[in-house]
Amino acid sequence: MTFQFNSLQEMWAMAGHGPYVWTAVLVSVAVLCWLLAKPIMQHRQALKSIARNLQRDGGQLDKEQPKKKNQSTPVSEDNK
Amino acid sequence: MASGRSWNWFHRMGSPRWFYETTGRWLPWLWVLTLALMITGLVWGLAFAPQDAKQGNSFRIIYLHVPASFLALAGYYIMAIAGAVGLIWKMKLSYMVMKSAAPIGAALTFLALFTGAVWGKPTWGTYWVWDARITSMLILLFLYLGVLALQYAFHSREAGNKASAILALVGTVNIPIIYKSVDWWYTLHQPATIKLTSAPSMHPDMFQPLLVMILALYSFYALALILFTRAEILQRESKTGWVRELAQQAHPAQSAGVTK
Amino acid sequence: MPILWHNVPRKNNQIAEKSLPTESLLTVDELAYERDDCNVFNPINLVVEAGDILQIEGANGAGKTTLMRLLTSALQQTSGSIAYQGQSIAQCRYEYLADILYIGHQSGTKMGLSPAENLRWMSPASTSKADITHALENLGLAGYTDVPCYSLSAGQHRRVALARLATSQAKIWYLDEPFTAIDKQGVKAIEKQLQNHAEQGGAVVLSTHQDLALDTVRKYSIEAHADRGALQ
Amino acid sequence: MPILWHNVPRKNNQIAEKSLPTESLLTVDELAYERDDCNVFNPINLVVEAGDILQIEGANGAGKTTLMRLLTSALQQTSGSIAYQGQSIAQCRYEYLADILYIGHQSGTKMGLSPAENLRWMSPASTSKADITHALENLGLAGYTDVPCYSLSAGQHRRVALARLATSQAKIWYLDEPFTAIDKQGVKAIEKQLQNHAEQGGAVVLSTHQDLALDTVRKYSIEAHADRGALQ
Amino acid sequence: MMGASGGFSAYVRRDLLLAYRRRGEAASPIIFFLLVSTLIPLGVSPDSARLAELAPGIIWVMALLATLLSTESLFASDYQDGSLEQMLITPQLLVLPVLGKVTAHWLVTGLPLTLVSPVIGVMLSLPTAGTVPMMASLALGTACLSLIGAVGAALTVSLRKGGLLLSVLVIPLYMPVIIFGSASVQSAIDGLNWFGPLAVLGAMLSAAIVLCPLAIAGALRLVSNN
Amino acid sequence: MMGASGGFSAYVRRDLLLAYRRRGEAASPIIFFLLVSTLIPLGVSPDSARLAELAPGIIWVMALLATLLSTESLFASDYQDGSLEQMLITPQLLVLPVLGKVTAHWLVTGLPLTLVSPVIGVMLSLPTAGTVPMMASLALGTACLSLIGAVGAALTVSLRKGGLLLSVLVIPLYMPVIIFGSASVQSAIDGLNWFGPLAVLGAMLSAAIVLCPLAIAGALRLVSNN
Ligand code: HEM
Ligand SMILES: Nc1ncnc2c1ncn2[C@@H]1O[C@H](COP(=O)(O)OP(=O)(O)OP(=O)(O)O)[C@@H](O)[C@H]1O
Ligand SMILES: Nc1ncnc2c1ncn2[C@@H]1O[C@H](COP(=O)(O)OP(=O)(O)OP(=O)(O)O)[C@@H](O)[C@H]1O
Ligand SMILES: [Mg+2]
Ligand SMILES: [Mg+2]
Repeated sequence: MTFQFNSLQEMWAMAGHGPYVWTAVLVSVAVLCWLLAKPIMQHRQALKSIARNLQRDGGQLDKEQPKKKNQSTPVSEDNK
Repeated sequence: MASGRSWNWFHRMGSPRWFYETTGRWLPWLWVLTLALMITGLVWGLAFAPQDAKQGNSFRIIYLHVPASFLALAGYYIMAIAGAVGLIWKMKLSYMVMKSAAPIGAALTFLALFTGAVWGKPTWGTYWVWDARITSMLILLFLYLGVLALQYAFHSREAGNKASAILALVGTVNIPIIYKSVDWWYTLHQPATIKLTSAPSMHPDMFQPLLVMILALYSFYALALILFTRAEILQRESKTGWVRELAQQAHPAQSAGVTK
Repeated sequence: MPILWHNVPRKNNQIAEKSLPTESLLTVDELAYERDDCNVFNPINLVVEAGDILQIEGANGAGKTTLMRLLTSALQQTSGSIAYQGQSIAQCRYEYLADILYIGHQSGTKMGLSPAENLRWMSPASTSKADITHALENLGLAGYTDVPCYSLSAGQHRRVALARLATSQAKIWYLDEPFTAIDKQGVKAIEKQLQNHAEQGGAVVLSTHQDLALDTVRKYSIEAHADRGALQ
Repeated sequence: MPILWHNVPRKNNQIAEKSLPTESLLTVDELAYERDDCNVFNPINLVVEAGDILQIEGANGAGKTTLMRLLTSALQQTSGSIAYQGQSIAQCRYEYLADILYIGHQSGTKMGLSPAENLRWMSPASTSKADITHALENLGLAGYTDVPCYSLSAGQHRRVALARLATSQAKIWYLDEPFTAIDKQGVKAIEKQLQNHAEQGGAVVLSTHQDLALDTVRKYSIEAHADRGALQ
Repeated sequence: MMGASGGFSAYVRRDLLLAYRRRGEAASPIIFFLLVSTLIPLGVSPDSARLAELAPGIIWVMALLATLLSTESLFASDYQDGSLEQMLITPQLLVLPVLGKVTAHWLVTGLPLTLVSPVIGVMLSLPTAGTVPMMASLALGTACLSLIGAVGAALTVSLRKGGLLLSVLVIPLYMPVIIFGSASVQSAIDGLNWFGPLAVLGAMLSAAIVLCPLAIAGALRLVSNN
Repeated sequence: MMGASGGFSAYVRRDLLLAYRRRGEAASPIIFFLLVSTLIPLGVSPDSARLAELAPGIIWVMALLATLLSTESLFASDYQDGSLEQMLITPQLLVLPVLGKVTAHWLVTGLPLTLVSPVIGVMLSLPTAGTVPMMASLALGTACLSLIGAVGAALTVSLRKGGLLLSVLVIPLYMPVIIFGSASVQSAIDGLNWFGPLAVLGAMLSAAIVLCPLAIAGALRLVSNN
């Protein structure tokens, strides 16, 4: 197994095919990264908004009654 | 009844919480595996694999193109099976998996098309030809987009799930038909001037990195699917105790702020 | 097919069978329905006997329409059971459906057809032409039997749907706000029809916010589930 | 433009001007409407003063909705005149339209938008966000302000349309069967709103088959034209 | 209740009556077919030799679009006026009324399209050898299209405004039909055996008759409820 | 009443909001455009030389159909839920809300179609010389199509179920647009002057902006008068 190019520049150029190969690589990497980043962001946001809702309900974590009734609290309070 | 116990595993697996906790344990390993395979495969393929006699360096796109194409196709079946399980056994988790599989599959199909098109320019001199396989890949993209569009068109989560599950199933019946008919159409209309399989047997030096990349994408697929599903679980189960507990652990400061 | 698309109720029907001796027309037991993981109303228990007129009461959004649609099997309950003459309606689905009549908020009349055509289409095959004309005329639609429904007023349109009551051979009538847009005389005429039906051994389940002028009406109050408050 | 699409009423408005001294809000004079060469109702004469609540009564198909649509200028009368503060509404069309509010059988709410968005859209530009929330909450829609309207029950949906009453700055309210699908408490709340509006110098013209619990209501009975009977 | 009206033939009859009441509209698929076919020469080329090459494909694409457009309203008005709800509670297997509605739909769109297609063939200079295969393939193919389209229509029925969404769901599923449909016409023009593709269309139709009503019934039950 | 909501921009904003709420659907014209464009090679021929000849015409026909399909719902849902009636009694000139609605329609259909057309150009092997003229002509032309289509939509609105009838009314009116639209692309490919046909399109658009709203407003008033 040998490095196929004499220099990094040469590898970037790929004997004229560089633009094609590297667009393919960059777009692929971008799409794959997006596919991982998106759920991670969603996960974080979900945790955050659940925590915020809990806080709005009075900060009590009630394991016994997960479906505790919540007297409708004004929505405007939660943007702290 | 005896069968009662043997179905236990099935029901346990259907529990979002079980899924969340189990996959939580797998995740670190999957991350390591995916990144290792991906980096190895890419560096090997882009820098160390010998260049193709006919196509030169442009052939290196194969290391992205072929794995993406494989997973795009396999992903559809995963999505459809998840949908079927959801419809038949009314399993919530299964719908969540289906919903997660749709964007991943669509993105990979897009990648297969994109890398193929970019590859086509240096090799065939054009970005696009109406080849049988390419056409059926395009149709696959449309099927994915249909499932996605349907999912988001409904306000009610349940209705969206059921509708897209039915569509995915109908699509599954159609994929082989589509593939066969497009294949037949192509041979009917025009002699095979361009063959995707340029070389029937690949040199092992070229093939080994390809194998690594295929494995890398499988592992990536599993990782992405699990991540998407976990995010979905959190959103849907936000009213259950265990998710609330998780949220509070993750953001203790916010929850504590109230008592002051 | 039906097995594929319908939950078989989770409770087995021993309970329903036990209740056979009482021979209730309809027995609803701990009926609950979830929409997006959220209960619509508190579990419902009720019994409808032949001869009953049952008025479902409840504030707007309490779940009256949802209940009606569950009872007619247009929706599938999340838990609980509905038994018809002691047998779960999932088991005797077609017998049950043949014995009920449902008129909802949307009445199912076709705008492009005339009242007579609509009624012909919605009535049992055995209904004669004279019966149909008669049913329409009784509801004040004489002279309107052959105009297209889209040139009717709101109340006339509703009357076309209600004319089904006269031609129907169903035992149980489910009527969701039947009096919408109907004038006072119309309301009286329909009330009388309900009473006749009950006296002949049928049963009526209806939801309306108006007070009925009938004295034999039983009432059932339905309440939104506490969950629903929490969601919003 | 408006001249192109509207019949200028055939009577000249001397009569309307003569009635100026009385300063009636709305004067309807020998109003008639023909559909396919056939009069819908007997010519209508009525006067609405500030502070009036006028209930249009009539059997189904008498022509209440038709009258409402004539009054709001959505339909063009065949003969007769409608004058707003002494001036024909064809002449002062935009002033008149700016001063009225119409809620018909179909309420004009968009199913895809939320109640808050619908109300925002249907209210004067000056309405604040708080006003909108307040109007919806007053009608029992707290907690439903941000769900799409198609997931509301029939009565909740109607309440969204009626919430416009609270944000409107119109002088005359035209309400065609406003109480459809509304529960008893809702009816009371709305009746109170009507009364307030009348007390503050506005006027309400409404059609409903239910009896109102207000004592200040004037009634106007509308009758189908004799022609119509002859036709059928 | 609903007596015979729940069955297959009752629904066929009712939908035919409704179509008859709106004759002007019922004729629209044909007129659409004719009109769009005249757009092609305007947009592309009036040269008859070139049109002849395109004709089989164009005719099939236009037939597909005409069917698609009319599929949209298959369940929509039933949903709005509440008769879909009544259909769901008929004391029969749901597939019967469903098949009835689809049959009526084919009778007022696919069948007239098939009958009028020779005219368009002439307008687009389709070689005469292609006429019979075209009619045969259109007859079978449009029935497939109606069935597949109905699945899409059932899935989007509660979305109120699903015209384009429906196309997106359904067109990918239409692809095999159009391939074999236009192939059979093309083969006949080229003097090849055109029964092969036609047989495939027939097989697809049989499969669709069995499977699509199930999918439609399932979609109506599960999705129209929310 | 109705305050600012009666005006032009309020209607633009509302309709954009509605489209945004149904994103899945709002993207549909584009996907439809892409999908139908793939039908052509399947039906006609995958040969790129032949496709290149057809490309300008096909792209224009498909853009026309995509606009047409989405035009249908322009006033239909407003009619059904009563907001059309409310629009008719806004204290403003009716042309303002009408123009607002048409503008919003173009923003969610014509504009995206124009932006996505180069992709379809590549798929149908459109020579690169045609790309810019195609986009320019589509931008102007789809605006014309939206305006003309709205006239048809207004006329058919009271018929409840006017999908195909609308096409029949409107397609003949679309013909000049498609002729000049595809002509400008074709001229550019052939190396001729393509500004001429484009200028004609521009002139048609100006005329349409002036006349169509009047016709639409008139149609809406007449239709509601029953
Ligand atoms: C947009 C264009 C393209 C699309 C959509 C496409 C699609 C596909 C698909 C779906 C596969 C996987 C098939 C399977 O799972 O067995 C594949 C494999 C492959 N493609 Fe492409 N392709 C495109 C362009 C190209 C080009 C331009 C080349 C090279 C000249 C190429 C070379 C290959 C090779 C070598 C394989 C793997 C060998 C095989 O499985 O037969 N593709 N392509
Ligand atoms: N679009 C129409 N075309 C033809 N005739 C119509 C149309 N709309 C209503 N009519 C007829 O005009 C008459 C009056 O109708 P209108 O809707 O005004 O009655 P209404 O008093 O509002 O009745 P309801 O109490 O039922 O609402 C009715 O006889 C009806 O049949
Ligand atoms: N399609 C739907 N999607 C989501 N939620 C819905 C849907 N239909 C109804 N709901 C909700 O379910 C609850 C019960 O609705 P339902 O229509 O059964 O009420 P109802 O008692 O019939 O009220 P009304 O007196 O107004 O007719 C309401 O809070 C409503 O918001
Ligand atoms: Mg209700
Ligand atoms: Mg009325």
